[in-house]
Amino acid sequence: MMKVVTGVVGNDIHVVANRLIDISLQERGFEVFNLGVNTYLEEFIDAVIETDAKVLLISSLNGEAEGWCRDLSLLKSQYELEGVVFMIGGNLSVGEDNPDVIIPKFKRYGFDLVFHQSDLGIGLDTLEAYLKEHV
Amino acid sequence: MMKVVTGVVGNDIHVVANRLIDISLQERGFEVFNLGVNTYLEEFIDAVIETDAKVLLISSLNGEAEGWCRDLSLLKSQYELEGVVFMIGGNLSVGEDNPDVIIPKFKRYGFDLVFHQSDLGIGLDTLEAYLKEHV
Amino acid sequence: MSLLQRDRDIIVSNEYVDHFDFDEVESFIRGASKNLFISHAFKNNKGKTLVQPRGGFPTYDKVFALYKEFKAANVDVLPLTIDSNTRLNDYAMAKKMLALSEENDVNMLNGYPLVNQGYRTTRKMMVHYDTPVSLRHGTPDARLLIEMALASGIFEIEGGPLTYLLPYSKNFPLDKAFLYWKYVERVCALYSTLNEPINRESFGPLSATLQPPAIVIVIQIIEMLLSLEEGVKSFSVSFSQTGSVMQDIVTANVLKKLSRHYAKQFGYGDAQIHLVYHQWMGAFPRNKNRSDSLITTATVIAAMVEADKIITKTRDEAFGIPTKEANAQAVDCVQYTLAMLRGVPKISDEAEEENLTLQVNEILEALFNDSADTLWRKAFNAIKAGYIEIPFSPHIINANEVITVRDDEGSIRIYNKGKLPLSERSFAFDRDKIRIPEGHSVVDKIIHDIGVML
Amino acid sequence: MSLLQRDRDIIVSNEYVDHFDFDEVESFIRGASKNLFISHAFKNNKGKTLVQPRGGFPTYDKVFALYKEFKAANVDVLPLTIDSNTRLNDYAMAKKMLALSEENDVNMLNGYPLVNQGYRTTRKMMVHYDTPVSLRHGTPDARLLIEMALASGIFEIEGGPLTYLLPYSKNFPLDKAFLYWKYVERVCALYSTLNEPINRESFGPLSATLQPPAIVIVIQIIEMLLSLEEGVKSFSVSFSQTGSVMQDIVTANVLKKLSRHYAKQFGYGDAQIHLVYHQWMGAFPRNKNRSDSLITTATVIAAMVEADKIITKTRDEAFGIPTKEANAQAVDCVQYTLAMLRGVPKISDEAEEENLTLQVNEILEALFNDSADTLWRKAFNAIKAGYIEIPFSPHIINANEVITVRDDEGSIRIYNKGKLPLSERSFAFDRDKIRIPEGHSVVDKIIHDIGVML
Ligand code: B12
Ligand code: B12
Repeated sequence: MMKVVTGVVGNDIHVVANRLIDISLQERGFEVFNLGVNTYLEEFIDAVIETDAKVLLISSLNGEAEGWCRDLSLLKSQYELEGVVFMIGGNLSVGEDNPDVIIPKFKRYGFDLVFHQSDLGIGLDTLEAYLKEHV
Repeated sequence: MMKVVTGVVGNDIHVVANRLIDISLQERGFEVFNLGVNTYLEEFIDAVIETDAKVLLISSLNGEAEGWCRDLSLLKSQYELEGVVFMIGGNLSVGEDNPDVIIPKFKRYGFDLVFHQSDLGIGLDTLEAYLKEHV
Repeated sequence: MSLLQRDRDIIVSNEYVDHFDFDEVESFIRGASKNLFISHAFKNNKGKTLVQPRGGFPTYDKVFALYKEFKAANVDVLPLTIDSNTRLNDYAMAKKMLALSEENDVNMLNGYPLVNQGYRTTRKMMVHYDTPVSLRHGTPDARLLIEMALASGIFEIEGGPLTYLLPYSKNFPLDKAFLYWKYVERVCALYSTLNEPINRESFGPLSATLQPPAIVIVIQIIEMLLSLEEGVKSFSVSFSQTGSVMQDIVTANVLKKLSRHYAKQFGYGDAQIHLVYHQWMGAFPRNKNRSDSLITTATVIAAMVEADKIITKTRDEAFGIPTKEANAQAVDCVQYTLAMLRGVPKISDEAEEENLTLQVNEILEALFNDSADTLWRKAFNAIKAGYIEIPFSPHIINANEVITVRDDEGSIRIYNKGKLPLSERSFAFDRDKIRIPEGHSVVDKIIHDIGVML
Repeated sequence: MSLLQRDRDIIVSNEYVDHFDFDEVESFIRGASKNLFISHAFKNNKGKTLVQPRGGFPTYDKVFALYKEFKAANVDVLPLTIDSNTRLNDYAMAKKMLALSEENDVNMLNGYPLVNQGYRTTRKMMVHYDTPVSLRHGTPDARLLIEMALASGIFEIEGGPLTYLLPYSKNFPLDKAFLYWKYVERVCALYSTLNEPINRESFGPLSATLQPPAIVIVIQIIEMLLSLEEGVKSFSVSFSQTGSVMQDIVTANVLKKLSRHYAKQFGYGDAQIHLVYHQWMGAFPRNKNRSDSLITTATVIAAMVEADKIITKTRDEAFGIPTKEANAQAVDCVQYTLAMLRGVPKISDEAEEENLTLQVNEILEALFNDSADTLWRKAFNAIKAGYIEIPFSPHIINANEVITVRDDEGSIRIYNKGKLPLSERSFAFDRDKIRIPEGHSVVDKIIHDIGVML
């Protein structure tokens, strides 16, 4: 079973999507390590290393993703994280914002898959397709 | 007492404003000849001549004013109507339209005072000011 | 050839009408898709309030585009609103304005000139959309218009001799209106035997201005009975948002109860009677977001009164004929609101309902007691005598004595009963609730009460 | 110096706080304009539902501009929403993000970092607008924050040890939250003696996701009692739109009745208790016109439940922090709707209200029977034991056994009661109304029921 670490990043306590993501990932056959809400980037990285997960799926709903994720490349360079798929989704900016601006921005921060205000099902379909191709 | 002929032009049966206009004109000291709704331009002109009114105040609400009023200049040229103030107001076009287009248009048709979707009180204040100046 | 058919031949022989082929029309209706019949939708939509906007443009293409927009917004019933020249049978003017509209791509008419457009053309659109269409006109003499409508595949006809005359005409003779509508009812009844029934709908909003529920209900019941008398089997009574939630609920409850009661009493217990709720029909605010709020509020009330159909307004109402986008947006939001509303309570107010029932029965009793031989003549006499009249009618026959204002709860109350045959008791119930603020005249109060949604 | 004052001195001695001058603050509050006190507005607005939006931006100027927009829309109560770093007492991060926001004119915080901004600055704005302001935060340890708020002229403080912890925190210790909130209550009580009372408000929406009314009411009553115990004299209980009109009405009726009942029973009959209604707090549709419909529908319900205050959402809800224009538009439309609504019926449902009263009393009885010596310890034990828990809490102390779903009328019902001390009878009343559609799992049903407004 492929291992996924998931959770909600930063000082964000929106838990509803997190519960649904947990269920959906399990239904799709992943082994899920759900760190829940209010999880910092370092904690995510630690968990990925500890569990040897192949996917890190981060949610952010309260608009503060950018502040908490801009250091991802830095962390990636400090740890052995080859082959891990970095994915983020939810509501990635404060206020209404254009996906055409947001998605490239988060890709630059080091995410492979970025979903701003998009459907969970489509996001997970894309993840599975991506995994088939790249892993 | 200054005489005013009023009514609603064409195949228009919106009577509520007409009743209020009647009352308001009387309150302002005019002698009112109210032809009511569904009155044709010729009927208005006849009434002005018959009563020797100084003001013709036409309402139109259902958007069809233009079709019924475009011949005003023609009628004005056929009858002795010097010194009569021609006024129109209400909702002068079908659909939403720009007053900056509508007002000049109706002035071209021969109206001295044109009010599109404007307040009755302001319209009648303007009429009184106009009368003071011109009559 | 029946008498009716002779009349029909004359009616359709009009310089503005191409050859009218009755046989072809009959076979079209006989074979028409069930989806064109609102009577069919009422049967199969138990519980769901059908949503119908208003709308009509002069040209075929614009109506076609409008319907497309409505369908995308999940409309249940399409409207075909007729322009006001056609309403007054002024087909010459309608023709001229239609030509201007087509040439200059500008709307010189406030609706669709169905007679000038003809049924062959119009039917194409109806068959294409395969959705019930409701004819909205306001025509006292609608004989030719409804022949055109039915031949086009429009199987709901709104109006009636009183509701399309008192608010919509200045001096069209009332007795003629009764006879012309008898013709309409008969044609509708005739066609009702071919396929699903044609639905007739009365226009309860009337002049949409401070209409007392008792008069609205009386007029609804009269038009319903006149229609059922001629063999119509599917009928909708209607009223519009009064401005008081409680008065809407009371009106709906009494209207439902009494329309069914009188239909049965007169021997038409087999007819289907539906309730239609019109969103606020009076003056709209000149702020489009507030208009949206008014539209949603009306939708919540429609759900509370369990209307079978709701007729929508738009955020453009105060400005002019709405754009198709604004119109469709309203349909979408009304559908959303109806679908999202859950656990809507069933409400009633016994004292109010009892008094309203009393008022309606009192007026109807006076009418039924008239010595004339037919119902329409009794109704005609009642109106002439001022036993029935509506506030703010432009029509010369209307007595114009009744005065209504709102009480502190917003309910429309009878201040001056004119010649309405109301008992002291039922009148006092209304009158005692009125409070004219100190220093205000009744006229001030009326003006204030007209503008209650501004 | 009192014990409390010693604590206060420590609290405000913080590297992120300029010198805090208690004497100056006291004299400010003593002389503050009555218009800053919502408790004053409640007294003088008998009958009118006060309208309060949500909103906050990182910078002073943006909040100032937001308030200006709100005032133009005729707002009754201004909000000050705090960013989520400040909520978690992470003033360092808030400071960093505030600096970034100011430099780049971009909002790097989802609210106003009041502690970093300081009371001297913030008060200028409050005095300028001279309108009641409500502090919206979600902070378990709000001691410093509320010192700042009160010193700024913000005289309504939302929250409580349970309502700002269970939905808002993952592992902040509950016992500490109780103690920190005790501090808040005491400071509020202290300042309440100087001028008009400071109003405290509980946060009834909780996690805004399938919250059963019994739990909401229990938590409202506990927080109210904890507050009144410390001397607070003006308190608002609240709840959010459930998704069923009837359930909203029942919840409001029982919440009003029982909060007053328990306040009296505990000897605080002199306190003013108000009812606050939150417009739909769950997931909003991603269609702004539909969001407007949802907002208006909620407003109609607020009028039906006779809320003393309504807290509004915006058409931008599904997308992100609203623009000030969208936010003010909602205020304007809500004010319009409240003013235009007339004749709103007073409704109740005896059987529902009886059972809800029973459920609340059962849970509270179990809590009161706990052997601990203080109310907060009893409450603490009740939560630890799972006698009280909320669905969809991120907090580790929450039992997470209770499962709720909607019945066919949209009412939220308890499907699995976990350790809630409900009698068989009161639980069966709920449980028996649930129908899981064939072929669906409970999880399917929950997901469906979360998205009921989409
Ligand atoms: C009530 C109403 C009706 C009632 C009328 C009952 C009656 N006999 O009076 C009923 C339901 C019967 C009706 C019918 C129709 N109506 Co109508 N109706 C309205 C409505 C909702 C309110 C009108 C009203 O009474 N307002 C209250 C009075 C006091 O205000 P007012 O009329 O606006 O007048 C004020 C000002 O305009 C001004 N004013 C008026 N005249 C003048 C003159 C001067 C000189 C000045 C200075 C000011 C002034 O002062 C008045 C007082 O403040 C309006 C929309 C709206 N405004 O919200 C549509 C509206 C006027 N109707 C409209 C239409 C099209 C019709 C119909 C053709 C049906 C249709 N296609 O939908 C038929 C008319 C048939 C016909 N032959 O004309 C359109 C007109 C479209 C346009 N201009 O683009 C409107 C704007 C609705 C819409 N948006 O589509 N209607
Ligand atoms: C319920 C709710 C709350 C509850 C949360 C309870 C809880 N503990 O979970 C409460 C009331 C407590 C709350 C608090 C706050 N909230 Co809130 N909340 C909401 C609300 C209304 C619904 C969220 C929800 O549960 N949706 C249902 C779930 C199932 O949907 P979802 O979360 O959108 O997730 C879906 C998708 O995003 C996607 N998805 C999520 N993650 C991922 C990941 C991947 C990889 C993919 C592919 C997809 C995906 O799949 C999910 C299922 O469809 C939203 C607005 C909305 N959406 O309508 C605001 C919202 C998320 N909240 C917001 C804010 C700002 C806050 C607060 C800071 C308070 C404030 N300032 O108003 C605090 C948060 C404090 C903190 N420390 O974070 C903002 C975020 C602003 C922004 N992004 O610009 C929103 C958008 C509201 C708004 N417009 O202002 N909130």
